[in-house]
Amino acid sequence: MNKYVFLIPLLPFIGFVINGLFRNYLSRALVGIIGSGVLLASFVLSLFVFQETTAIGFQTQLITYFDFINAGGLKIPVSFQIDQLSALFLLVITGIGSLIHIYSTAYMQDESTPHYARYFAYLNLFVFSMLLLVLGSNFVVMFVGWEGVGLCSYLLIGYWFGNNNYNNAAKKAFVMNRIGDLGFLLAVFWMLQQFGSITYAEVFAKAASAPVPVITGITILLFIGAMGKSAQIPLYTWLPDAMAGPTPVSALIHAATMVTAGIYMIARSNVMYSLAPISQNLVAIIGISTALLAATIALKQNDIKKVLAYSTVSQLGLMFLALGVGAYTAGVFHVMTHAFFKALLFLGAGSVIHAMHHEQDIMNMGGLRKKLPITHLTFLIGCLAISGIPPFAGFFSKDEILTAALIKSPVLYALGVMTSIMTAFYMFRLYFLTFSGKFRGTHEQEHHLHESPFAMTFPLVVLALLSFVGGWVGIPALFAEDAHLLSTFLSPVLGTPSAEAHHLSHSLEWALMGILLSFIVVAILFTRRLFGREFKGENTTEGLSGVLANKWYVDELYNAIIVKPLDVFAGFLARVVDNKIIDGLVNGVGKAVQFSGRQMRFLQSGQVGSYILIMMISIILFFIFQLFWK
Amino acid sequence: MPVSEILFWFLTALALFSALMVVFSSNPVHSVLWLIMVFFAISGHYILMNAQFLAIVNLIVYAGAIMVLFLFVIMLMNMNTESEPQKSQWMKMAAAISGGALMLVMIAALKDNVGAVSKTSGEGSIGLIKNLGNVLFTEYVVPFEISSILFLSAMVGAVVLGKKESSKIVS
Amino acid sequence: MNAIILSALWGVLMMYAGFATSNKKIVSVIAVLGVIVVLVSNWLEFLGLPFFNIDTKGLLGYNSFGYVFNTVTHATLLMYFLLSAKEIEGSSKTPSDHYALIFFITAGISVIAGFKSLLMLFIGIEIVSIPLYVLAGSDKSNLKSNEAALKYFLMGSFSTGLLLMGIALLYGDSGTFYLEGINIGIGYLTPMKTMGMVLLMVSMAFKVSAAPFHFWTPDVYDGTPTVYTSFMATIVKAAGFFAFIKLFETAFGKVHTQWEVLLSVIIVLTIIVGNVTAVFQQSVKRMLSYSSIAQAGFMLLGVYSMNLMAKQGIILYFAAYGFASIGLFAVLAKFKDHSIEGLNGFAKKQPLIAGSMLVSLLSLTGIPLTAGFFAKYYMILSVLKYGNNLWLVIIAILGAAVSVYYYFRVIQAMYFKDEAEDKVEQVVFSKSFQLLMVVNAIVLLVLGIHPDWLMLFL
Amino acid sequence: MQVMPINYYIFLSIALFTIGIVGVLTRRNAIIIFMCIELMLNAVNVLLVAFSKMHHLNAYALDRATTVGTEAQLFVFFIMVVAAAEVTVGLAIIVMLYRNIHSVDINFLNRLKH
Amino acid sequence: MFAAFDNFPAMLIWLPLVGGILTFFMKSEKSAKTTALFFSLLTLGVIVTNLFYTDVKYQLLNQVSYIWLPGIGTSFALILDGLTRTLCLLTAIVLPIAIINIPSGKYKNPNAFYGLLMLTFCGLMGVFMAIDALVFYLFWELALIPVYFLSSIWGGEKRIKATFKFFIYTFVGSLFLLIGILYVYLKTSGSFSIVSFYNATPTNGEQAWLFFMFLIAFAIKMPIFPFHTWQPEAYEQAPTPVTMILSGVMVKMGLFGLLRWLLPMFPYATKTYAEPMVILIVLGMLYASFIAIKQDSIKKLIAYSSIAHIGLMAAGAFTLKSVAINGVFIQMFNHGINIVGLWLIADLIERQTGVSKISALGGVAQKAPVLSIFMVIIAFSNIALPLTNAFVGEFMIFNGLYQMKPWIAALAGVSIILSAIYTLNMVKNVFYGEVATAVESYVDINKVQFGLLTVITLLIFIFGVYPTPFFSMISETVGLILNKFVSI
Repeated sequence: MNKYVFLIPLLPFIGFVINGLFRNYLSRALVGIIGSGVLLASFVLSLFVFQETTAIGFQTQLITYFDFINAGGLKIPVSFQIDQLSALFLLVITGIGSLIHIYSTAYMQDESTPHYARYFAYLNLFVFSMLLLVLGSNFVVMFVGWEGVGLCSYLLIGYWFGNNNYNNAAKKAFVMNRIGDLGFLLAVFWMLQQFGSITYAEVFAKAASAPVPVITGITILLFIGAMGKSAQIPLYTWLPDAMAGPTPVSALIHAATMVTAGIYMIARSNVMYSLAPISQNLVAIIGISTALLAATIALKQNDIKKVLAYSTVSQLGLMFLALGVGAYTAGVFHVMTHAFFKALLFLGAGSVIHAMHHEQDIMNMGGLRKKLPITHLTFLIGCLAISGIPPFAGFFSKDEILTAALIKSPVLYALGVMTSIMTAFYMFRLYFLTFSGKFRGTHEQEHHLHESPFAMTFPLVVLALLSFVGGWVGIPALFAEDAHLLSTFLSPVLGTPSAEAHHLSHSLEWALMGILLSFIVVAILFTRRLFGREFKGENTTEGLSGVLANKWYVDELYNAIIVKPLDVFAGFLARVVDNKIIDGLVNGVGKAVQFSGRQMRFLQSGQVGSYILIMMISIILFFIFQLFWK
Repeated sequence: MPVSEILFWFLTALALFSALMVVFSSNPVHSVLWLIMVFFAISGHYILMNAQFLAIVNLIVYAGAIMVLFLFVIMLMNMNTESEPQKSQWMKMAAAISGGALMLVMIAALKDNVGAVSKTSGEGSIGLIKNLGNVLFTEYVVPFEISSILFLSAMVGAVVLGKKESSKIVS
Repeated sequence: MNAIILSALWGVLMMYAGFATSNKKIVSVIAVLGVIVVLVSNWLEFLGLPFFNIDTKGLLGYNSFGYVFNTVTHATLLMYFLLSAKEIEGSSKTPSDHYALIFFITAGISVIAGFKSLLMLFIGIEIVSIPLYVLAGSDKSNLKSNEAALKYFLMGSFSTGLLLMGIALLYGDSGTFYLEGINIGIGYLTPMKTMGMVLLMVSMAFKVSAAPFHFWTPDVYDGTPTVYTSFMATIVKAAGFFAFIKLFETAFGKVHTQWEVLLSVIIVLTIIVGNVTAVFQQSVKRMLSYSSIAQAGFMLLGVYSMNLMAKQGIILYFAAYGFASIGLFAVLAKFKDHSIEGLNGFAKKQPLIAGSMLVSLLSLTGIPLTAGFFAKYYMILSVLKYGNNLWLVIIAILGAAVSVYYYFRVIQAMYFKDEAEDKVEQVVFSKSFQLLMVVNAIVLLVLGIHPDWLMLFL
Repeated sequence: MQVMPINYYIFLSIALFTIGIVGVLTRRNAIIIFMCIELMLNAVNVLLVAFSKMHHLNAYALDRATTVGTEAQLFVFFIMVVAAAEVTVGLAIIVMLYRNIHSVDINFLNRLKH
Repeated sequence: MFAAFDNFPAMLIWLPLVGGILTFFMKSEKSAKTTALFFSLLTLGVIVTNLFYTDVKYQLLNQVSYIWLPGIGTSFALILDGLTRTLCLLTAIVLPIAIINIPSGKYKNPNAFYGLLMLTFCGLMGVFMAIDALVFYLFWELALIPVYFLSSIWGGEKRIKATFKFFIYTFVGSLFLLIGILYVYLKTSGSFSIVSFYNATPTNGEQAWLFFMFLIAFAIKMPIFPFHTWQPEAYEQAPTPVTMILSGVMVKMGLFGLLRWLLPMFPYATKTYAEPMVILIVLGMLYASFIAIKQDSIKKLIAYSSIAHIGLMAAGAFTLKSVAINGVFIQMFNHGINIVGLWLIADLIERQTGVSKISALGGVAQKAPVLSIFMVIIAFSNIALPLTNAFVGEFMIFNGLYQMKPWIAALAGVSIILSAIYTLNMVKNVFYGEVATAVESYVDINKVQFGLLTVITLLIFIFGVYPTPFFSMISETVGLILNKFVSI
């Protein structure tokens, strides 16, 4: 099998090359087939790989291809590492990737063929980079993929490059990622210096012997990278803007896969994090606060995609919380389930938008239940899943996270609970405003309302199923001992789930779970009353709601305290320092010479007398110097 | 005080006085005449130093030929009465000061200088035409000949400049 | 000796040629022949067959330095005659006289090339100067020329006075006029001798137009008819330098440390004044005269550090500077207006001549592969070798950097600017002149690629 | 045999020399200036002769037949020669100038500056 | 001279020279261009062939020394080693691109234009191959003169002033260089050969100032802050082919000088000043990057970004870390390729729209998708995205900086963020967005331009993905440079 692993990333790359170079010559159908076909192929391959890794006594496998850099004592091989974690991610990426490709074939119909091809090329390239990221056996290869996905998200956010807002969003995304990447890069250098290598195996092997401060520093730097990629405070603002891209892109990149790269990275280097409690706490705190903040903002958003975007941010926050409290499995678990239902939700939203002719404001929707039955049903499942209603996928992963949080500290737990309650609230607000009540849009919109084609509904159904059953791979010990297939599966990489989980008495767990669930149900019913059939519309202007609607004014804040000053500073350098001072100095020398030339000319008076006088004076000076000064 | 010494001081005084008059007399002709006086005084010094040859040459060449030439030119331009406009006052100042300074410096540097010159013809007679002639035409014949080039060029030069070529003046 | 006698004779010959024929061409041809004869004879003497055996009683005597210098002088003179014969002919009804004067001057230069006694130095300098006064005033109907002549004459004879005073003091101190006799160790350096030395330095500085004794230079060079300016600025100045370096090497070599400070002051002043003032000039002719001051500053570096490199460099510098300036002046002499703008768009009309001028200018700037580079190279090297005077070198190269400014203004005018529409003056250049200019450029390039072909005779 | 200190002569010649210089500086008439230069030359002459005698005296003490000192007097001779030549040319120049501007005032010579 | 064709270095000198001289005598533009192109491609062929003769046993083919001025101990000595190959290859790649890109009828009397280009080519080759200090200095100056004429005659409207500033600036620098060389020469046994220069060990005190004598010349050439102010104007005013050579190759003369002469000659001084130098240079990088953000002219933006990149390389050279030096080597090559690509695109845009103001452009991508794709690729290689060529070098250089001082690396790292900002700004405002009036009638690139850009893109990816052969080529030279520092 190993000798074929390279095909998994290569196939999407080939698809990218074909679609990219021959976009003007391929037929639309062919483009779609190639685009999705390569992905399906690598999905199949990934299945094989996964199936291999599930085998008993499976050993982590390194496949080295060639030396990327080998000079000056720096040796960086291009090599892949196959283990449970990467296998799982392979599966998620290729699987959901394929679904979204299929979905896109229909969703992007109204694009002209070359752009259609361009879209798929980008998408393939993205998958390629993502696969590189998870397959790499050292941090540099990971970094290559890391920046690659950043590039693709840049390209895809700015896919409709005619619109400058989109371009700005794209730029914002890339630059913010770059800030994180710098942290990543420095971490890489530090590891190189500390361990003399950046291969996972060696680094983790030597990590234990390294001084704790070093590990802490490295892990914090790595986490900064994760902040950028996974949209955590303070670098999260790019993700909502990134919704400028086509909806499937949002589903794939900005919900299911790319944004989870940060979680993958930390989970991958869990060994180091476990050695650095400080950075763990940092991760946890950042995670939970992000989750909370994003959730609050999501409460008041009216753009269907914005809501989902903020919910994504908040969910990512929860995942980091999990990682922070050391429940790596839970984090990865939530990544998986979240991938399912968030992709589902986005695609559903896409279907709605498709039906509404690119109308995204939920205030102009409503009562779509009848018009879009499948979408509605699947969307509902998604909502239930994300809200954590058993037995949907979200419930299990979230519950696991919260339990872990509780063990760490009740505060984290409480905040987590608040987050999930708010989650339920805004998700169902979204649901009700969209599907229930009566239609609030224009007439010809209403007239054109239609259920999406099969190519779009099929992925919805599949994902709905997954969001339904996806969680069952991680039945908590509470229900059945050793039913947590995922953790046992991942244990070789992430270690056995922390034993403290069993310190909580089952009764307590039951109680908490019950309370949480009741809260959530109450929230849902509350939203039903608010935004259900008798919804009159709301005003989101004054007071807290206004602040929330304006996202706590964070963007404005950043503009005021970072962007503007830097811009002014740059202007100052360009206009004053460079032009006036430095160049002025250089030209000043020339001017000085010319000036003194003009002055010296006056010595040349043309008068013999004065000439001779000067001669005499200098002779006298010479005499005095020669005779009396020495 | 022996005669020769008296003569020395007299000639010195005469030379310096006439020299000053050369500089300060406003009438060029007077300057010329005073200059001639200087030459006479200097010749006197030569004689005191028993350098007869030079004394004679000095009189003939300088006082005779050269000064007559000067006089001739001055007359030619009939400047005998016209008193030239004086230089600006500060220039005079500067001239006087720098001149004085130079003199001071030189004298200060050379004052403690031992060595002597015999006043009378008591000792060797190198100054006599015979001896000088010997040396000149034996050891110094080369410069003597070469100075002929000098004269030639001076002659040609004078001719070149003297010849009247074109009358129109370009300024 | 050959050179002196032959050039003197040829001077006389030229005088009579003037009577014999009124055809200026023939006169020029004779003159050129004369230079060649002198050149060859001087070379033969260097190779060891003098035509005349004269016992100079140790007053005159040539070493290889003197011979090579003499050769370079006459080579440049030959190029000078060839390039500006037309102007010399045009400068008067009877150019034969001017030729005669020039020959007398070269005789004087040959004297300078071999002086061993202050007497010969004095006579030599006078033989060079007096005809020059005449040449300066040779454009009699031109007031600027007259003025130049008078100024040059007055200040020249004034400096002669200083020179003589210096000589007298030296004699008083050491009782001899022979350079070797004067050259005794620091222990015997009396005030009188110091004073004489300073006075000699001053008068020499005057002759080579070094600041602060340079004031006559711009006025005189500007007033003198261009054709003679180029002669003064190159060949005569070279003679001055030769005298300077020889005098101070043989007469004051042992007390080098006593006068080097003074000289370095002069050098710095000269470089600064020359370069900085040249920057502002609008007329190419005046610019060149100031640049000649600047170049003098660079040559003085050779006097400052009188080691072998310095001598080689000086010789090379004479050649490089001489050929380059003569070429430029020769072109300039054909122009009525000497402003830099007058050269606008020159390269398009006269590519060949512009190219040769370009080479000359690059050489003056000191760009590699031209003679000027190695000239400067040797100067800097000799000073560095002499030691502990980096500041001097740095000032020198800063001066060179400034010189780029004014030399390249000419290049810019010739190559990058377009000719003014209202330009009336259209100068014609004969084929032979163009050819000679090219030859001139080639000489500069050859010396720039293989300087040792000139210097291996030292 | 009475002797006269050399310094007297030195001072005399320096005085003459300086007077000449002052003249050159103060006067505007080219001819006068020229004459002052001649004055300077003569100062030098005096000095040379004095020195020649001095050195002669020193040498004479050892050797009665010495000719030391001759060269200086000959030098003076040459100076006179040169002076004569100079005068010829100089006066020629002055006359030429006078022909053109009918003045010998050097302050008029200021067409050539900068 | 024909005897000189029996080895690579001589060929690399003579071919461009002969080509240049021939080109001068061409009558029509077509023949001139073809001649120049032919000879430059021939040279490229030679250097490429040479890549297969790197082994020690071909010593005689790669190193020659002709007698020139034995009197003063200089000889016309040339060598082809790792460093030289890198830069000669770069030069030989850049020049044909520059020549091919020239549209016909753009420059009047083209034979002179192409001739001078070839002479510059020759001069550059000489600079890179000389192992005799005097010869080095010679070519150092000679490479300058043709460029001076090229941009002064064929440049933009402010050409004379800008170029003159550039010329005087570099000339001053080279004069200091001359002093330095001569001083060291006096320290040797009267020989200019690089070996004797390496062995001439000035006292530490002398090194302290000699170091700067050399450094000024190189710093001005690169240029690094604060000696950079000549560059933007010069780039803006010079004709595009010249700008390509200036920014692609000539600035490398400075870095080359550092690596070939400065570092090995004054190990002590280098060690002493290394850290302050690096800090200064890094600050200069940030400075340039900040200024680049505010530029509205594409050319000036590229110029400042080039200053920043060059600064990074210079800093890398001063870290004296093997990894960084390796990085500098490859980055010298790659930066040349990238910036030539950038100029190519800037030229293509300006040629059609007539404007180079970013604010006046926009939406090119809608008119010229192909061009835009290339642009995006080159832009991202300019900001060192992985798998593009620049990443390799910069990664290694940053690594070296980190080994020197982590915080310096962090500081320098800010520049990669800034570079992303200004590059993407340019891409956004020029290629994306609504179509500006200037680009209404824009047509996409033709076959030739497509070919050129393809070549550049291929180089970008090849060196970005598999640089290993390159490293094996330079390893020996790097070792030689660093050997001088092991003792100290």
